[in-house]
Amino acid sequence: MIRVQTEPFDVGAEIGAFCRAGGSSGGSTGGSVGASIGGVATFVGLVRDHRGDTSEDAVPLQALTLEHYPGMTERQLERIEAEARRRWDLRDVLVIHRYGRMEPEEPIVLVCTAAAHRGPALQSCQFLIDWLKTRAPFWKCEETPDGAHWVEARDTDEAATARWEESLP
Amino acid sequence: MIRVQTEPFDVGAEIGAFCRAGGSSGGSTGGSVGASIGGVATFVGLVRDHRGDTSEDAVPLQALTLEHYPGMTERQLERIEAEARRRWDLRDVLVIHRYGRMEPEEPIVLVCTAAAHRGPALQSCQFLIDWLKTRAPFWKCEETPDGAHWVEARDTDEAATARWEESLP
Amino acid sequence: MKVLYFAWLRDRVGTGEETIERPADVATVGDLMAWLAGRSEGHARAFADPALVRCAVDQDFAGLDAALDGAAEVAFFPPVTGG
Amino acid sequence: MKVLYFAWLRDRVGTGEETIERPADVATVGDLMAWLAGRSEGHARAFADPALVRCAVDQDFAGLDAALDGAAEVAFFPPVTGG
Repeated sequence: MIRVQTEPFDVGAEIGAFCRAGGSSGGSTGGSVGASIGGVATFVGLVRDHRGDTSEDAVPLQALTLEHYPGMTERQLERIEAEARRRWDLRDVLVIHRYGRMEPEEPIVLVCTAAAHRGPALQSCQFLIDWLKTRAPFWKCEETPDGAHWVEARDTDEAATARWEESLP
Repeated sequence: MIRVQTEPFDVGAEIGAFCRAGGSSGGSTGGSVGASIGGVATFVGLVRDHRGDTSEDAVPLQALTLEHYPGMTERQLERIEAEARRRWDLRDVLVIHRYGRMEPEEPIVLVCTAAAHRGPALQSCQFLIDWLKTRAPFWKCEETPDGAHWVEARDTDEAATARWEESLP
Repeated sequence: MKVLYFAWLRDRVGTGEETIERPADVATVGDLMAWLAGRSEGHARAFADPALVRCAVDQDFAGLDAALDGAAEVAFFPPVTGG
Repeated sequence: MKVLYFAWLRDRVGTGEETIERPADVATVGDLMAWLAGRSEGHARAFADPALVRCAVDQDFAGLDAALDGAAEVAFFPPVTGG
């Protein structure tokens, strides 16, 4: 499932519900083989309190605003989910991505994947976050004491996605 | 942090607290660079409701009992955590591993890692679960309608750990 | 045809959306970028370095050579930075 | 010296813990396995296939060649299956 929203979300409550829903939906298929979940992998992206990674270039971050392309965002995220389900045998997928203004420590994105074993759960979680970093139409604007700055795309993100194009699951 | 316990734990509450603690501990270091968390990766291992992966060999699972080696378990898990922190720049690590009897859908193990960026968080989470599968002294015994069966170690788990020995972070 | 701008392209153009009449000789995304760049100083600055600009035609990523026949909505934006 | 057994080794031996007086010529983990196998039918079944048995000396994994000098606690168990 894909959710694109401005509202903050409760990371613990979402993951807890995801684990329970997976379990019960597994049960509701009447004990069919493989309905049950052995592993859930999740990734949470949070707003950091600074930009830059070293003491020299660090600047405090007051807030982050995410702009997105309504319509295309949902479409791309649904495709990314479908691609993950095509590559791995997944019991359930949840992606929540926020847009709008958010402050340090607030969650930006949540990816959850459930599978019979840990391999598919962990790999598909990494795949989903790598892909949405380069395929979902969001743009980050950082508020710092110097003013607002659009974040530049990182080559390493593009490389992380490219990796998945070479190697099928 | 390492916790070895028989009591069930609330996956959502643990992960929610982990995300919040990471954030606030980041803040409490007085704004030092890199104190803040950009990514949290987690893995939850759950008791499945059957053993076997295909219709042919599937047997319903009534319960799972984990035996462990008290003392050595904590020691090994602490080493595994230290090794992860040596390989990656992690802000926080939590591993909870249960022992004793548990029923389908109950959580067995939780691994959480927090880092400035998604790469170290996701990689170290995978590393921790791979390593504890082959280095932490736990043994699973499955209760099925046929009786109790000790689970055999999987070659794929050994291979997953060996992978980390070849490639430094 | 509707043209959308996001992030710093929107800032430079000065609007997030405009409706244009596409001239017959503007056949591809690349043609459209060149044509739009001539509409105002802001447009010119937005498209000053085409290598920094990405495009979607009817909400699918599209390259410079993509044809605009039948397109209802074209969007220009920098490389995405979500997640 | 304390000897511990876990999982199906415990089931076969019939106890999870025993205290032994190690003979002088039992110098390594491998020696100890061979010597323990002679203690009872259950012990013999536990150590019937040494390739299936793993060992820890004073709570650290140890191979067949590991020396037992100074060891206070030796544990035998199948390959681990946690996580």
